Order: sequence, then C-alpha cells, then structure tokens
Amino acid sequence: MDTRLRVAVHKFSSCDGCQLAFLNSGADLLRLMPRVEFVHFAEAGFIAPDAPVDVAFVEGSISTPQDVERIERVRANSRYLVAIGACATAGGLQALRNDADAAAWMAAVYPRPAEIGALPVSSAIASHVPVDEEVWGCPVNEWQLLHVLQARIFGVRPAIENDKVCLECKRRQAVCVLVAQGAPCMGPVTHTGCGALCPRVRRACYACYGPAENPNAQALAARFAQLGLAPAAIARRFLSINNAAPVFHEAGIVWRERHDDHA
Amino acid sequence: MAATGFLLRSHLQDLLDALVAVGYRCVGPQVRDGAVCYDTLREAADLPWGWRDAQNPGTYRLRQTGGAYAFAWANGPQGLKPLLFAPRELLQTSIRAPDGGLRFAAPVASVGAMAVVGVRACDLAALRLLDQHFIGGFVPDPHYAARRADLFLIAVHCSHPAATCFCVSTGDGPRAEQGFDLALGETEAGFVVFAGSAAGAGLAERLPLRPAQAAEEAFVDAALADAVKAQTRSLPSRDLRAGLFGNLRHPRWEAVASRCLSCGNCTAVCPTCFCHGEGEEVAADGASSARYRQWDSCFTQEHSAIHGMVIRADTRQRYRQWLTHKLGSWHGQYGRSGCVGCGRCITWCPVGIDITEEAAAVCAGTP
Amino acid sequence: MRGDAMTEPQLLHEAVVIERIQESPVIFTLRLSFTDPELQAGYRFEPGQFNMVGLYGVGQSPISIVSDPQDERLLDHTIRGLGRVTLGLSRLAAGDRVGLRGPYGRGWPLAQAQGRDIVLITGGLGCAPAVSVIRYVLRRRERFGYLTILQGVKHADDLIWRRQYAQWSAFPDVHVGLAADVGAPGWFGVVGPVTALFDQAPIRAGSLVMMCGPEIMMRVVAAELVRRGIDENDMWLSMERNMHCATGLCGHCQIGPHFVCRDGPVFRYPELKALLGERGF
Amino acid sequence: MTTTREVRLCVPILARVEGEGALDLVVQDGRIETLRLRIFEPPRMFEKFLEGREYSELPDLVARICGICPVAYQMSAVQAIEGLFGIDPGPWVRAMRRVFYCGEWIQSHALHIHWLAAPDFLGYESAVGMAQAHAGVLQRGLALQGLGNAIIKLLGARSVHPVGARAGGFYAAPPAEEVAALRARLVAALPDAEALIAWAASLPLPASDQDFISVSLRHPLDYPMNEGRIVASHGLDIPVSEYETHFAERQVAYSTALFADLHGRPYLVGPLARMNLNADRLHPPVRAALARTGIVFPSRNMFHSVVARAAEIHQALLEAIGLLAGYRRPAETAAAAVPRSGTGFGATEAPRGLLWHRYEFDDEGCVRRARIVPPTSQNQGRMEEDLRGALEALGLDKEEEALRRRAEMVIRNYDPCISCATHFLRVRVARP
Ligand SMILES: Cc1cc2nc3c(=O)[nH]c(=O)nc-3n(C[C@H](O)[C@H](O)[C@H](O)COP(=O)(O)OP(=O)(O)OC[C@H]3O[C@@H](n4cnc5c(N)ncnc54)[C@H](O)[C@@H]3O)c2cc1C
Ligand code: SF4
Ligand code: SF4
Ligand code: SF4
Repeated sequence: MDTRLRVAVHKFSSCDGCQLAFLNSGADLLRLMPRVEFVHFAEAGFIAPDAPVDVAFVEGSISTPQDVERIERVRANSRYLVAIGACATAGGLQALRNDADAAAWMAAVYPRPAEIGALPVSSAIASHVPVDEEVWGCPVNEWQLLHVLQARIFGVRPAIENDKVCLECKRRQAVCVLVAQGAPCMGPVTHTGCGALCPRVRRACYACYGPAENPNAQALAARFAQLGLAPAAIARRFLSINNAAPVFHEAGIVWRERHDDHA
Repeated sequence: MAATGFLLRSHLQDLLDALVAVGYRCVGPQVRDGAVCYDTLREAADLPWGWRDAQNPGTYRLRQTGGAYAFAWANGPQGLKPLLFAPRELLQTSIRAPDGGLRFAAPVASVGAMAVVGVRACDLAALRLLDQHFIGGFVPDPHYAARRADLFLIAVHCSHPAATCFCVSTGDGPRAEQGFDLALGETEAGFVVFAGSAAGAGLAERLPLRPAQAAEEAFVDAALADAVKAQTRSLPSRDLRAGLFGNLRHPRWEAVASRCLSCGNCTAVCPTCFCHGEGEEVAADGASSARYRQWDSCFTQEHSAIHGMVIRADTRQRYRQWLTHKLGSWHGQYGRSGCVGCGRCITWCPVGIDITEEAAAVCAGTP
Repeated sequence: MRGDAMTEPQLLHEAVVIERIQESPVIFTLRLSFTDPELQAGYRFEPGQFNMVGLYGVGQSPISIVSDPQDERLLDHTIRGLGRVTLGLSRLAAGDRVGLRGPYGRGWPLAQAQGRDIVLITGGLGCAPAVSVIRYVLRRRERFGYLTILQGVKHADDLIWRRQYAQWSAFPDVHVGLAADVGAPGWFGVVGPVTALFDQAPIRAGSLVMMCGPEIMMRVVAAELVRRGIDENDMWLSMERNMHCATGLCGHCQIGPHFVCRDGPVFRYPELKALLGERGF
Repeated sequence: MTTTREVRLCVPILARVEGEGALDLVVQDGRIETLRLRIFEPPRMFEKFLEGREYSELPDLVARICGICPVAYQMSAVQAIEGLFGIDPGPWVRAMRRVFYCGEWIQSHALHIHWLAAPDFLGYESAVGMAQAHAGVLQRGLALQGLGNAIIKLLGARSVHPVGARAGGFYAAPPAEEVAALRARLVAALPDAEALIAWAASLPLPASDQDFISVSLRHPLDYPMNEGRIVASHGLDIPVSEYETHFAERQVAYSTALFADLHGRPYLVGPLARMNLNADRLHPPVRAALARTGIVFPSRNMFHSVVARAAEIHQALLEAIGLLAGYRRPAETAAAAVPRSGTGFGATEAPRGLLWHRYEFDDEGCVRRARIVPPTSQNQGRMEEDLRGALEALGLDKEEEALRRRAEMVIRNYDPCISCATHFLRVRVARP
C-alpha cells in the first residue's frame, strides 16, 4: 500500500510566488518524495485537479464565479486544506480593488471590459470554504511549506508561530529601524515567519506576512504620525499587501478618512 | 578599589593582543547599522571612537563628535545576554532508525573562551541575575554554563549615561563594583585600570601599564559623580512587590495596554529576561529531528497558551505580567528586582513606554 | 537518572509503549518502559510528579505519571488527546517508541497524608494526577484514613470513567460523589456545582484535601472548605501552565514567583491564594 | 464526407502574470480552422491600483505581479523612477543590480530547463519522474537554481519578492565575507554551466525553421539585461521611451491578456531573441561553449530557446563572478531620490524577455498612471503563429495525443511565465 501523503497544489488568482517555494526547496523536496506524492501540482507537471488528497495547498484569491465553484471542489476532495500566501489568506494585493470602483478600473485597463468575467471583490479562501490552516506571507517560504508537509506526514497540526516580526528581529540581532532611524516599521503588528528580512537589510517592514496575533494597529499608526508620516502615507502602510486583512483594513480606512478630512 | 595602573590610549591594542595571546576571542562594542553593538573585535581602532548617543523613549541616534573617547556612550541595544543565552540554540537531536528506534543526543556547542570589552555595571549586575537563573537553579543549563565558564570581562566605568538610564536608582551603577576581571576608567590620555579578579590581575601584568596618577583617578571619580547626577529617571523603590501586587486592578494597566504593541521588544533587549520557547525541526528525509530553543517573551500568545485557552490573552495582562514579574516576583525568585536600570526597554520600545513611569503610576500611593 | 539529568538535563531517553489502553473516546493510557533496563530499574518517582513525553518529530508534553511508584516495570501516562503532541501520542500502538525524561516537580503530600482522611476534589474532563493518588491510597489502604472522591463536570455527558468510579465506591471507607452543572436523562449524580456534594460527603476537620481542576472551581472550593473548618495549609492544588523545558529555565510556567515545573505542579493553597483566580497569572 | 475533429486543448491553470490560459484548436478538413491561445485569468488590475502609491512603494508592489521574475519588475520600475527623477545611482549600484538580475536569470532559466522543459524532451510527465534515470542532470539543475536564488538573496534577502532593492540603489550592502563565499560557489559552478550548454544542445530538439522578428534590448558594451535601447531583427533601434510609437497592444475577445504587435506583426522576445540580436556581446567562454555545440545564432529554430537559456545561465554566472570580483562595501548603498512630476520609462530583459514600464508621477512622487507590458503578453501572437506552423509541420492528421504533446512543447518552449501549466493541456475530441 502506498502510504505516502497525497498532496495537491492549486492556484487561484496569484503571482505564483508561493508555490514556487516548493520548487525552490530543491534537494529537500526530492528528499521528501519517498513520503509525499504530488497528485496535482501543475507547475511541477502533475495533473489531477479533482483527485482526492490528504493535503491541498491553495494559492491565490477567489475572484471569479468559476473560482467559487472550483474551490468548493478542492475542499470536497481534500482532507486538510492549507491556504498559502497573502492572496489565499487575505485576498492579496489585488483586493485593493474591493474598495474601488472595479467596473471603472476594468474599463480603464481593457477596451472591452464586458468580455472579462470577474467578481467585484478578491477574497480569501476562508471566506468561501472552511480552511484547516492558514500560512501567511507574501510569499510564503520553503521552510514554512516543508514544515506543514512534515507535520501532516506525522499526522499532526503544524506548529505555526504567531509572534510579531519584532521578536525575530531581535533574535537575529538586527538594530531596530523604527527606534534607530525613525522608519515606519510594521514589524510590531506583523506576523512572524519571514525571518525579519526587512529590518535586517535596514529597512522598515511592510507587513507582507499580514497581521500578527493581538496587533495594536492604531497605536502603531499613532506612532507613525509622531514620526512625521502624513495620514495618507499611514493609510498606505496598512492598505498594502494584506489590505483586506480586517485589522489592517480598519486601521487603513481610519487614516485614509483622516486624510480625506484634511484634503 | 585601588587602581592597578594606567594604560595609554595608544596601548589599548596591546590589551586586545594580550587577550588573544592567552586564547580569548575578543568581543567589543562597534558601530553597526546606527547603533553600538557587540561584535568580534580585532582592532582597537574599530571601537566607537568619538561616537555619542542620544537615547529617549522610543528613539536612539548616534552622532560622531570627533572626540577622543572610545566609551563615551551609554549601552546599545544589547548587553551580555545574547553572548551567553543565545537567541537560538540547538538542544537535542533525535535520530529515528528505520525500525522506529530512537536515539537522542544533547550536544553542547563548544564556543571557546571569550573576552568582552566595554561591559557596563548594569550589565554586570544583569549577568549575576542570569547566572542565578541559568546555573544557580536545580538544573543548570549546560549551554549557558559552557559559555559562562570561559568568560573574561573588561568593564568600563560608565561616564555618559543616557537619558533613559536609571542604574543609580536600582543600585547597579554607574561604577563597576564587582563581577569583572578588569575595569577601565577612561580619560583623555587613556585608561585607569582596576583588576577585579586573579585572572584580571594576571592579564594586567602582561600590559605596558604605568602607575596611575592621583589626578587621573580623580578624573574618573568626577566623571562617575557627574554620571550619577545626570540620571533623571528612577524607580519608586527597589522592592515594588506590595505596590504592584496590591494594584492588580489599577486602571493604569488598561491605559498602558492601549499604547503597548505587545511586540516583546522590551523583553528581548532586557539583559535579564530569560524566557524561551522550544520547538522541533524535522530533517527533510524524516530521519532526524532537531529540538531547539529560542527567545520567547511574556508578550506572546504562545507564552501562556495551554490547550484551549490563553492565560494572558490581552495586552493588559501581558504588560502586567512583565512588570509584576520584573519588579515584583523576581524578589521571590532571585532575592532582588529583575531590573538593573539599564533603560533599554525604554529606548527600544517602538512607542517609548517607560517602565519607571508605569511603575510609579501603578504604585503611587502604596508605601 | 538524576546524575544524568545534571549534565544533560533535557536529554530524552528511549521508551517503548508496552500497552495502550483506550479509556474513553479522547483519553488513553500509554504504559511505557525505558528500553534501557538499568534506567528503568533506577527510575524513582512520587505520585503527582510528571514526565516530559517526547513524540518524535513533533514535540514534548508534560504528562503526569499515574502508575504506582512500586511498580518498577511500567510507567503509566493517562493522556487526553487534544493538540499537536497529545493527539499524535494517541496514534501510538504497542511497540512504538517515544522519548521520556523526568520525573519532574513536587508530587502530592502523601507523607503528610499518612493516617489522615483524604478528600480528593476534581473538576473537568477527568484528572489524571488525581488518579495516581487514588490508586496509591487504595493499594496502601491501611496507611490512610477515609478517602473521599468528589468529581464535578460541566455536563453529565462529560463524565468519563463511570466504571472506575463505581469500582472505587465499592471499596470500604471510600466515598464517591459526582456532580454535573447540567444533568442529562439517566444522570445518577447531583445536579449542581461540585460544592453541592459537600453536605453528603464526610469532610471532617483534619482532612487533607487535594484538588485538581479549573482554577475558578478550586478557588470556590477552597473558600467553601475554609468555611467548613479545613485548614488552608491542608489544601493542595495541582496546577497546569504552558511548559517547555520542565527544568525551571524556560519561564513559561510561572505563576507569580512560582515555577510550576519546579515548585509544583502541586502547591499548598496559601502559596497561590493571592493569585488564584486572578485572571492573567 | 466531412469529419469535424475538434481538438480542444484546455489549460485551466496557467500561472503567469496574465494568468490562466487554454488553447482552442479546431481542425477541420485537414486545416486549422481556429487556433486561439486563450488567457482567462481574472485580471489583477495592477496598473490601476498602482495609482496613488508613492514611488518608494513601487519595487515592493510590482514584484507581486510575478513570483517567477520579481527582480525584473523591480528593475524596470526603478529605472523608470530614476530616469524621471534624474538619479544616477553610480557604478556600485549598477554593478550590483546586474548581479541581482543574473541571479534571477539563473534561477528562472534553471527552473525552466529542468522542471518544465526537460521532461518534454526526455519523455517524462514531470521532473520528479526523471529523478531516478537522470539524477545527475536534475541535481545539477537544482544546484544551479539554488545558486541563482542565493545571488538574489545576497542582495534582496529572499529570492521571491526580494526586499533589498529600492529606487536609487539598495537598502543595504552585503558583507564582504558573504560576497566572497558566494562568489567562490559561482566559480565552482562554471563547469556545470558549460556542461549544461552541451547537454541542452544534445537534447532531441525538433527541427523547425521559421521566419520571425526578434526584439530585445541592446547595450553598447554588455549583453543586455538592465539597460539599453530597444532593437528588432528587421532594423528597429529606438530608445525605451518610444516603445509605444512602434508597439501596440490589442484586446482579443478570448483572452484577458492584451496581445502586443510591432508594426502590426507578432514578434518574439526572450532568450532566443536576445541571443539572436546580441550573440556578439557574450563572454568568450560562452561563445566557445556554444561553438562546440555547432548551433549558430541567430537561429530560426524556436527550440533553440532551451540552448539559449543554458547559454544565458553560463553568461550570467560569468557576469556575476566578474562584477563581484574585488567587492567592497560602499559608504552609501543608494542615491537620494527627489520626486519630480512627469513620465518615466523603464525596460529591462526579464528572463522571458522585454519588460516595459511607464509611469506618470505627480510632484510628490505618487503614481498618476501606470502601464506595464510583460513579456508573455508580447509573445502571445508569436506563440499562436508558431503553434500553427508547428502543428501543420507535424501533420494535422496525427493522433490528438501527438498534437497535444507537440502543442504543449511549443507553448512551453516560450516559458510563458510558467509553461508548466501547459502540462495541463487536455484534449477533448468532438466528433459530430
Ligand atoms: C504538570 C503537568 C502535568 C500534566 N499531566 C497531564 C496528564 O497526565 N494527562 C494529560 O492528558 N495532560 C496532562 N497535562 C496537560 C498536557 O501537558 C497538555 O494537554 C499538553 O501539553 C497539550 O499539548 P499538545 O501539544 O497536545 O497541545 P497543543 O494545544 O498543540 O499545545 C502546544 C504546546 O503548548 C504547550 N501546552 C499546551 N497545553 C499545555 C498544558 N495544559 N500544560 C503544559 N503545556 C501545555 C505544550 O508545550 C504543547 O506541546 C499536564 C500538564 C502539566 C503542566
Ligand atoms: S525594526 Fe521593526 S521589526 Fe525590528 S524591532 Fe524595530 S519595530 Fe520591530
Ligand atoms: S515586509 Fe515584513 S514580513 Fe515582509 S519580509 Fe519584510 S520584514 Fe518580513
Ligand atoms: S527592565 Fe528595562 S531598564 Fe530594567 S534591566 Fe530590563 S531593559 Fe533594563
């Protein structure tokens, strides 16, 4: 009997960067193969979108009527569904259209917008079907995905840390860019997992890993204002890669309105 | 403490060379990414000559003054903690044989002897507390112990405290009184050298010291006296147990929670915070697994999570845990407060929350 | 084990699952034995102490030892399969290996309990640490006085080990009382909080009380017992906190100045009184 | 008797900028009745939501258009910004950007050759299937891919959506020891890169002889990558800012991606086009390695793209090795930017070909309007043309399976921002 973990990788509206983490894990991926069988993973050449699997990794956001149907099928066919990346967990950067006049945008990009079928909003997988695990990040990295695979091989839930970027920043002995440079770092409200990459190259985190547990977005935004950021700039810090994540969305809208009041 | 001698500025490199000659790796303060950080130190020229710092709640800036001093700054973002209690450490490896059999090994990394130059009094006090925690408990930590065993400490009397410092109030500085091998008092011309241990005296003998002049010693004393006067912050008392545990429902906890980011920076920079979490990392082929530990903080959810509930779910409870532990429960655990007055948690808090201010507000009115 | 623990305090040792017993849909017992016979022979513990049980590739959890200290062959661990480690452990079968280290912590005050009545009050989904006491006392019946076992659950359906309770109540000088906040058809116990059992129970002055369960329950029970004349110093509580190292280093299990792994998990009530029930400690 | 044989090649998951795609092929009476490369991924409308964002955010935002070639998006964007603001980032930044870009070429090309293309030529469904019989080849490919990623990480901290690049330069400079260590690994990989060229040339590549226009950047000294003028094989030579006067995008009913034409004709961008136009700029060892294969560039065989990719890996390795020699950490890693209103243009050579950006900025440096023309969009017309020719050459009477395989191979050969997806081609035959 084949006891390998049956795995699918599905793509919805996304840039492909998250599933690339599998192919970028190179030799480690090959070492996993005796225990993992990719049943569906188009990029790697495995095609069986409707086959039942133990674990389905889903990349991308839901943004067309067809997507809505397809994600239901994916859910029905998988025992454990993992949403990976900002698109799948929060609707992605493209969710910026949710607050805009999508029809006008379409008209601006396409000469004949009626021929393009799209939903007015781009939304997270969990707003359509139950999700067993969310792996945040834009993009998620090799380590995160391999960890989820390993955990499922052992039949347990993955251990996903949910601290803030700050703690990892300190573990890596980076010098705080907010304190030492006055840079508007999102680390204090952002979910850990990237390895505090931005502060380690001396720049402010831009929250590509989404909101951390227990984030105090308003207090951080107020600090940004003290540092001299204009309300519109503060709003953009929150309304970026993970703009539709509720905590960020709320903070962003508050500061955008503050900007509108001034303007 | 009587001075052992005087080391001319131009001979500072001799000190580093002597340490290397007896087998130490030297670690010392250097400017990196806009802050004074401890790193491997090869040349005395790499010390922060002429640099001064300005620290305030939530801000830290360095500027080059062109001055002649190497140590005219207050502590940077980290003390000795990361050098001894590594932010991440391999604790154990498990190897699984094809028949399911398990073998375990707990390697202790051999780190070699290390000498740290430039240590301040507050960090020496913090080290004594870490020693109590990591090697004074019922089960000593072998990783900490290994690094601690071969540590040579060269202290510097702290002449330029930051606006966030309050070691006078905790009784831990600015003069390095104990726990060092050598201590230096900096003057224009060089350093008044004090030996604090047999090893320190031994090393001093290898240095081209001349006798210290009374004026040089007086200069160091005067600088320390100025440093004492310069400190404006303080804690209400050295034992705040009654004030904190008597005010667990104080509205101030809620007020500070509205500003606090619950990011854990204060605990990560605090030279005495010791909390850490453990985790497991399986090798890709599944044949071995590594258990490691890494710094954790009482500001994280995981810190207090037991299955199905989080004991400290909100920031009010987490901040209260940090303060009541640091300034309160430590007395029961280690016989004194866990705060040595270094001020790091004030400077490196992204929103500039001030432990002295919060403690005073909560304890106000409690004798 | 101790000497070993001094140099490599966190090192796991291989143990094998000798037998696995399903106690209830979510509770199971693993009967473990170190594969190194010398280690097994030299292993000593007290009821109420716990081991760290390591599941390969997943993690470690603190689990009380419920076997009898005189049984030199087997170390029983009764576990609720809840999260990562414990659900993973629930899938093990006889012959599988785990890592084990311990024992850790301060056990129940059984020396002080000699010759006295013991009242055991537990709440919630079956309390493993208390079971070890029951077994210990029942096997050494002559050394202890009256044994009162009071168990409270939220809902009648939550009660497990019905058979064991029935067996225990059949022993001489044992009283078993069961209470559910919410009853159900066929519920044979009392409907109400566990304190509702007190009037029927032989709780006499001079009894030694051992408690294990939700902290709010323990606080209420302690207050009620004080009213009934039990000395605070005779009340003992078993506490649960997040725990990683079990050696007093990692800091997770602190309650005020106490480390649960080192100073507990069993505490004398006055040690905790001030913080018990204070949310956030 | 007329037989209608409808071959419908369906590609539900085409992971690329413009998104998912399918191929509709209707063959009737031995003739191709319909051939449509359909792209129907919902548009993510990047160009619209870049509006109102500050220039400093662009490198992070445009990276998200494509996870396979984020560096290219970042480099085209910073070029547009710097061109307008009048920033000269200086030689260190210029050199490091080329190194950064080399990393992306190496990783993207190695990924394409080994994960996507090789199984085609060697007769496997996937690279994982090749792992046993061609272990050495696959290991070598993964190692090169890993090296490409390592280069990107050196300057960008991570290989997908790197965080190191900014308008004006980089946020930080890597320490010299790290650079030296990586450079040593690059040097050690040179024999692998040479061997890869020989191996690629030895693959059973189908014969094909087509007349097409190649378009790429051209630089006075370097093999084109981060800068240059836009040139075409039939004589075009224009500055980047004049792209729109010669190239036009049009919408076709069956695709959400816009098709681009040069003077009304389809054209090719990407490694083969670059090679056809710039073989004279290759490092001598690459030229020598190519000479040993007997393949001559310019080439009219589209399948020589895979050889061109292998050659570009070698070229990029040599380039990075040269640029990192004598590396010193600079005092400043980025030139200051002072916003200015107006229009900025940027074009660089993404692994898949020319990537053109245009932004209009207001006085504060916020984007008023953006236009991005990715390489796959430009290759769409060429792909249809090629498919038509390739399938006819194969013989339209062939089995559907054979048609499908050849069609997949042709599409994948363009590496259309994950040609992998074409593994997904399914044939549905409808007979009346
Ligand atoms: C002294 C002591 C004795 C215990 N004895 C038993 C027993 O005999 N039987 C039993 O079923 N349970 C016992 N527990 C509780 C048991 O340790 C937890 O249920 C278990 O750790 C949950 O781990 P998990 O990985 O399955 O759950 P998850 O929810 O996945 O927890 C993840 C991690 O958090 C920590 N953690 C979570 N819950 C607890 C907890 N309650 N206590 C300590 N750490 C926790 C652990 O490190 C755990 O690995 C005891 C706890 C303590 C402190
Ligand atoms: S740099 Fe950012 S992530 Fe790091 S500690 Fe400061 S605020 Fe947190
Ligand atoms: S933006 Fe934040 S979360 Fe993303 S890589 Fe940078 S530091 Fe990490
Ligand atoms: S609590 Fe703050 S001031 Fe006190 S020792 Fe820790 S970091 Fe320094």
